[in-house]
Amino acid sequence: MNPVLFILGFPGAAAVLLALLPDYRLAARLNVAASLLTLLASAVPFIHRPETTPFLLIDDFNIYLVALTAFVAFTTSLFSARYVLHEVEIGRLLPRYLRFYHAMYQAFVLTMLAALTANNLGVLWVAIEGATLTTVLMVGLYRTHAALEAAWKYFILCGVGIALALFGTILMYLAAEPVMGEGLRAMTWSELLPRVAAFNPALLNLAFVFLLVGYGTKVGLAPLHAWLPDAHAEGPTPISAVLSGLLLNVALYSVLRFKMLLAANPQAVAPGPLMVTMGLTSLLLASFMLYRRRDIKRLFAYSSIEHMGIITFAFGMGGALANFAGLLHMTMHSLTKSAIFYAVGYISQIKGTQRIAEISGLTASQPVLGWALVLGVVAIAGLPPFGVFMSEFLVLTTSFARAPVLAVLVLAGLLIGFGALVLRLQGLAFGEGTGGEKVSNAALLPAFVHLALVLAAGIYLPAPLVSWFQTVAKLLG
Amino acid sequence: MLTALGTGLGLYALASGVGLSGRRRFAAVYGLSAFAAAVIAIAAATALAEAWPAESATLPLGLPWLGAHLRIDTLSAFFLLVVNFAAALISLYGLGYDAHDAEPRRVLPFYPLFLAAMNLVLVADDAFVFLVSWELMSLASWLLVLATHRRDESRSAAFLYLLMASLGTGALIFAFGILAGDSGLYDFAAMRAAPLGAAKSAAVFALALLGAGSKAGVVPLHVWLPPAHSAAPSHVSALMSGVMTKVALYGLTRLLFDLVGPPLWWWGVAVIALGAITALLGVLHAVMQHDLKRLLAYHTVENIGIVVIGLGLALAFRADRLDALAALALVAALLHVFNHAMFKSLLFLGAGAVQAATGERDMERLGGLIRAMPRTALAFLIGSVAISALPPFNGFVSEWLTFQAIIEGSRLPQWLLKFEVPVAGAMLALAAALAAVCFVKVFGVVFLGRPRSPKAAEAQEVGTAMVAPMAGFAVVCALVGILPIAMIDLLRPVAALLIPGSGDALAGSNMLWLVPLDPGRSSYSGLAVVAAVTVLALVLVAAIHRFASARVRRAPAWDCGFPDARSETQYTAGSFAQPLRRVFGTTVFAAREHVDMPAPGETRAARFEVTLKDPVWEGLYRPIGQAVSLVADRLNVVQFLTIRRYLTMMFAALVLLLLIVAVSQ
Amino acid sequence: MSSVPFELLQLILVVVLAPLLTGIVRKVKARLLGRRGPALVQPYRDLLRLLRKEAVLAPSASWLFRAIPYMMFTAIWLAAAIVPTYTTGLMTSRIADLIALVALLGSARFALALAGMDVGTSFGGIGSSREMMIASLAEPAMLTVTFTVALLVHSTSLPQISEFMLTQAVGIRVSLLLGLISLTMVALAENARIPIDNPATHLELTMVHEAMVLEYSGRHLALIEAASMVKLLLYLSLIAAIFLPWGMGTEQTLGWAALGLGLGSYAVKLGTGAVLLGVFETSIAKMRVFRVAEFLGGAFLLGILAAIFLYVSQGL
Amino acid sequence: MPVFATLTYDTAHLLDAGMLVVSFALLYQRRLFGVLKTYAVQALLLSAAAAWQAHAQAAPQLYITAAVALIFKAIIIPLALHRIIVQLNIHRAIETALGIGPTLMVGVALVALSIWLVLPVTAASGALTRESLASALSVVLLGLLIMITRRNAVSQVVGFMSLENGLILAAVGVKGMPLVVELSIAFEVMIAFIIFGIFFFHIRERFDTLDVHDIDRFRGERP
Repeated sequence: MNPVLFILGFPGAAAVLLALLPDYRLAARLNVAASLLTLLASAVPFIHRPETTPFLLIDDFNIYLVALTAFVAFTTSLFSARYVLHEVEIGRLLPRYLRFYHAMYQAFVLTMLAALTANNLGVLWVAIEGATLTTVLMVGLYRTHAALEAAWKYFILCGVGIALALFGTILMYLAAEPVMGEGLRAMTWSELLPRVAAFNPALLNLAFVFLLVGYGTKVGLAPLHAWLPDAHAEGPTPISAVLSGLLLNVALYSVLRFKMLLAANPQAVAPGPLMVTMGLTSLLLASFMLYRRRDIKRLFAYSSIEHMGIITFAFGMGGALANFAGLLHMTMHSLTKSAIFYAVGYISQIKGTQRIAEISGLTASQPVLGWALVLGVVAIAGLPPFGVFMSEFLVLTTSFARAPVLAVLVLAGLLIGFGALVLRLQGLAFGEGTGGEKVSNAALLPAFVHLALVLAAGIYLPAPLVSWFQTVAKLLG
Repeated sequence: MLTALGTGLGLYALASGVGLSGRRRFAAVYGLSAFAAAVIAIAAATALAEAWPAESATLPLGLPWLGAHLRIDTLSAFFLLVVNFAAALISLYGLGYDAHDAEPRRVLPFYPLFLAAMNLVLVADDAFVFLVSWELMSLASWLLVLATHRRDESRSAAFLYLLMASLGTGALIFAFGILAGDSGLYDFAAMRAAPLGAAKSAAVFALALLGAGSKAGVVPLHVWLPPAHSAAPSHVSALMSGVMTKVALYGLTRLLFDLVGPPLWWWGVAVIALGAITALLGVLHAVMQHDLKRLLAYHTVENIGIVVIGLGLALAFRADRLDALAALALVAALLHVFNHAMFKSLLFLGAGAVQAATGERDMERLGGLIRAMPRTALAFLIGSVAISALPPFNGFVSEWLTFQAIIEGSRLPQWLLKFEVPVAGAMLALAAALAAVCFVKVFGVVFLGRPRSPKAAEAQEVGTAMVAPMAGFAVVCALVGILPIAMIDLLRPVAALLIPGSGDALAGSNMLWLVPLDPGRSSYSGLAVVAAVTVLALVLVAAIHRFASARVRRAPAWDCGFPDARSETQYTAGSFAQPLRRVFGTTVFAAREHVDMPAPGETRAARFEVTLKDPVWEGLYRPIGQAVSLVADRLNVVQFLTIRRYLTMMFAALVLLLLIVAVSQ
Repeated sequence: MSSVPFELLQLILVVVLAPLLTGIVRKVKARLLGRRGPALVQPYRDLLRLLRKEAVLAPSASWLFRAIPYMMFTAIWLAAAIVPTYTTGLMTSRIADLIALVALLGSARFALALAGMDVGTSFGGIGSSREMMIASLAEPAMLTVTFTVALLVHSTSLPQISEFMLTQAVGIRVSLLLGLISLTMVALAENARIPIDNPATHLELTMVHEAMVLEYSGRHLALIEAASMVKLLLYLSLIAAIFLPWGMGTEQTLGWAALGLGLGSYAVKLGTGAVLLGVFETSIAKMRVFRVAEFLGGAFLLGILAAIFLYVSQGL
Repeated sequence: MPVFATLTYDTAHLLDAGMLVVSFALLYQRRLFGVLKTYAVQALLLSAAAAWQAHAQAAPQLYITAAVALIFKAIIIPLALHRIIVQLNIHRAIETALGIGPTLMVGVALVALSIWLVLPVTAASGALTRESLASALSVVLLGLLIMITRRNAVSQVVGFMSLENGLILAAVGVKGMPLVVELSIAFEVMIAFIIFGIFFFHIRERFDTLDVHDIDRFRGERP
């Protein structure tokens, strides 16, 4: 049997099961168990790469993304178990909401994995749309005024984005149909790629614009980013972690799939400049926005926009090294940002606030938590020896050799954002502590595991990962 | 050599692990660090003395298709010697200083890491390893500065530091980007092999200056240095000021003399000018400063300027194929690198001892420590004389060599250089003279006179663990001042590496004589000076005590008939600096003195206040900060729009992209 | 022929002649002011008297306070011996070149300024502060003169400079004149002469050098006074060695015959210098302390101008 | 059968053009109920277009799409919205962010842009010709335009649904596009969510009724 079916089956079955299960403590454990099973299943393709079917595909591009997604989903479920129980204890969440929450969590994971493994452009779209629906509900979980507003904003903006993406998908089929003939084949990614050179380039261009704007909204590229900060800030923190750690990646993955198609058609307009522009805009906007943030989760949400901007810029620049850097950065950002959100989740629970001004001296009052935050921010800010540094190094060196002006702008954006992050980090983690209970080391294990991986990647990258990255980088043009 | 390096790095890693282990095993951390540093330093000195060939290794780490390239040539070996020799003594000092540290557990894990990162920078042989270590060095030292995180000014210093360090790293990334080209040839061997056009090499030059300069503290990139160096615990300050700035200079040397290829003559113009301005502005700042550690940090800026002048001269000479002179200037610069590492570490350790004994850094609250802390005072005095470039100590030797190179500047064919070099020489002379003023102030106010605060009056000498390293540095300062040939011998292979065809630098020198070019022209003998002065002074003392008078009577100070027992009547650091503040401060720093005199009959105290403005800060950094703030405010509106407006933004983006596609078709 | 006796002669000469030189200056000044003035040997008597007295130390004086007079005297003594007086052929002169000479004097001044700070009085501080301020401007000015000379001679070694000036047809040059003026200004400042400072005054608020050594007495004071005298001699010798080296012997002519000529011409030069100094000091008023910066700044600029003029006259 | 082929083409083209005209009518409407009725007309046209394509392409699954459009879009949604308007007592006049005149002019410009974009697409693209693609694209863009120029939540939702009509029109027009039914149903789920959301959140007048300024102050983000 195709192992992908297990990868999709575990979260699917778990979602149904959890929707029926009233005991929230058991549900939290089941959630962890299901995530673990998914993670184990996601390891199978490494051993035995499954056949490509019209609907399911595992290739060099998504094999590690599937594993990464399952991994982050698993660690987040660990974090989530502790986090939501605390929320119930302090009465912020009702147990009956948790039933819904856990079911939606698994449903969300299902949509993410489905989007990654989809070989069919239509299925991809449906999965992304499903991801929107599931997360909207979770963003609004607290039922506060602000949470509902954030959920609504998220829903409307992403709804429009999804609609535009569908139009792009239709246009893509339209472009494919004369060459591929009618039927499923013309929507099957693995069939399209070898023959895309013969497609009508004008249609491809048009399709790509809609897909870029559509899925780009989910990626959080400026000026389509408006939903992202509030959705991260107002929902439960595990959701912020998976939004940043998974959803943004998957949305970007979708854009990249289409970029590969364009890259393989010599007559199509190079998608590079469009992506470079949007990436740069996101980076610069987000880096300035970081300075005026007063909410700790919104701060890191803007940092996600910034990093999505960098990644998009890297892919926009293209070339083997920049694409490699983009892929690496996707992975690193996913791990690091979710780790940061784990820490931030505990911080806001302990301090009872998300306001930056009311938190200080964490390394003094909660050393382990404080240092976890320091490490996370140091990693995300692009300081070595963490992996983000490697990707930023590659992006900057290669782009400076080709387009110095753009590279200088990127560096300016990076430095401005860096300044804001360090400034806030110093306020949060250093200075006089303000008390509060301590967090056990075990609770922070997921964060430290993520950071250890990011650290390891900055020093040594395993050969298979590198060769996958290089294959994909070549395809991305 | 590589074995020694590996051992050293391993020990550093071990020490860092011990520091991380939570419990306070400071003896292990500093002991291991000192041992590791000693191992590497001895190996490096041997490698230089016996002219070992360059060694290299490639590890399967870092960029996967490249690996981590390491290489030790004579330049690396020399800097390894500087870094690790100083680090070994400073680590020993750490054994004693740990007890005086406010939060030692914030120092212990990062201290060995910092040392290891500096070592790695020096042996890196590809751009990635170089930059990782470079930035790791910033990261570790940032965390070390934050060891005093409870003080607001430490945090702001740390912030500015890390930001400037990252700016520098960014510039270096670009520099390597040009050197490596589009294809990603990041190893140094490939960079050396690939010739660059004039425009590209000029860009690398500018970026290298920006990148390494910001780390070294070259004006106008120096603003972070004094606050950051002074905020850290004192032994870390010594490392940052005495050692880390040298690593930055290594970066500059490696890029400009090795990787980028033959220099153009105008590089020399730029570098010499920057060096001269840095030296002068640094020392002027220092004169106005009354915080002991900050003052020392400003002197670091000055000394970096002196080294940079030397490097600039070497570049100019090399561009004009005056290789022997280039070697002289380079040796002068590198010797000053070593010397500054010695005396600046010594001075910071002394400042640390003072701080440990009195809890004070403000000079206006110190005084008379020579009686309570005689050993520290003697060591600090030697450091002060050395940094003031006065014979017979080491600082003088390297500045003297720099002057010799400056005098030969008339051989340069370009008009601009002909005029610039003497002017730079004059500025260097002014800087050296002002440094002497400054250190009369420092030593006179801190160690001489009478205590200005109860804490200063109750001070006690620090322990041997802290005094011994200071004594070690002091001995080196004296030895190199008296027998500079010992260091010159080690520097010759470096000059031969970087300036091929220069022959044997300072060939005429020997144990007695230091001869820059040929024996007839100029010479200096530290040994003769010391011997003559010592013999004459001893003869004099003996003669006077024997034949004239040896009697001594203690009596109250005369003070022109107005003796006042209160220590407040002494001259303070502020009053000492007043003449120079009048002369230079009003124009350079817009210094203003405000006297707030109470009206007759009022009982409140009069107040005297001096305000200074850093022209670089006011003219460059403040506007940038304001601009960022303004843009952030303007853009922040985007966070508070309605959904309809966000949709409009989306719509606009879509239409814009469609238009782009339409136009491009 | 061994040079050792000549080296020793040089060493003793500078110490022995120095008080006499001061005596001459004082005599000339007194005569010009219409007084008879002290005898020419009065400085010797003063020094001997001081040497025999006990030294009075303030309670707060440290060991440095007692050590410094010896150290600075010997440093200045050595420096004076380095400057060629009657011959250029001495090994002593090679110990330090012009730059090192300036630095050696700098060390001596550094020590003395520390001594001024040691007791912890307000006057000591004033003296040290002002002395160092003046020095910080005078030293660079002197080094710019050095550059000018070095650009011409391609050496900073004093014997070589003197020989160059003796043997080459240097001619009268604008830059050398500017250098001479600059060096003279520096010499006035460094020796605490009018118009910078008045060595004879004890008017508290205007004194510089005297304020610094206010706490010294007995043998220590004697050494400091003697050092000042040697320093005056040093500067006159220096001006003579650089700009008026006529009559000096060289290494080849080292012997008794050349000694006579060398010593004779040296004595004439010193005497003339002393008389000129006396005349100059009586004809000018002391300036305010903060005018000193402008005065020495002028010297500094003259030094730079001299260097630049040299390029102009050499046609680059 | 060239005549029949022309008929197929002409009918499809007519329906496409009709939808575009209705989009303009939506832009022009000032009354909320009028908007609903106009939307229902557009949905009817869509249903007819889908049915015609099902017939022409001999693709029976498109009949499902047509039926969904007919039942859900043309009947249920307008009725539901009508009910919401009455129940929540929503203001019936439409507030525009941009005058009707300028809006129409922008609409024309968008249609021009669509045509300009589609020009390079050759006629060889099978069933959907240049003109049809241009009209679908125009309908999509006009739908977006409605969303951003209307302040009323209901009319914005209608704009969104009109946008979706454009999508479905494009989808059914493409020869042999698989999954059309699934996709359109997935989309309907989203539409249903939105309408449910309006009801649930009691959004009376605008999306912005959840007063953004208040919320930002509450969040502590306002400076």
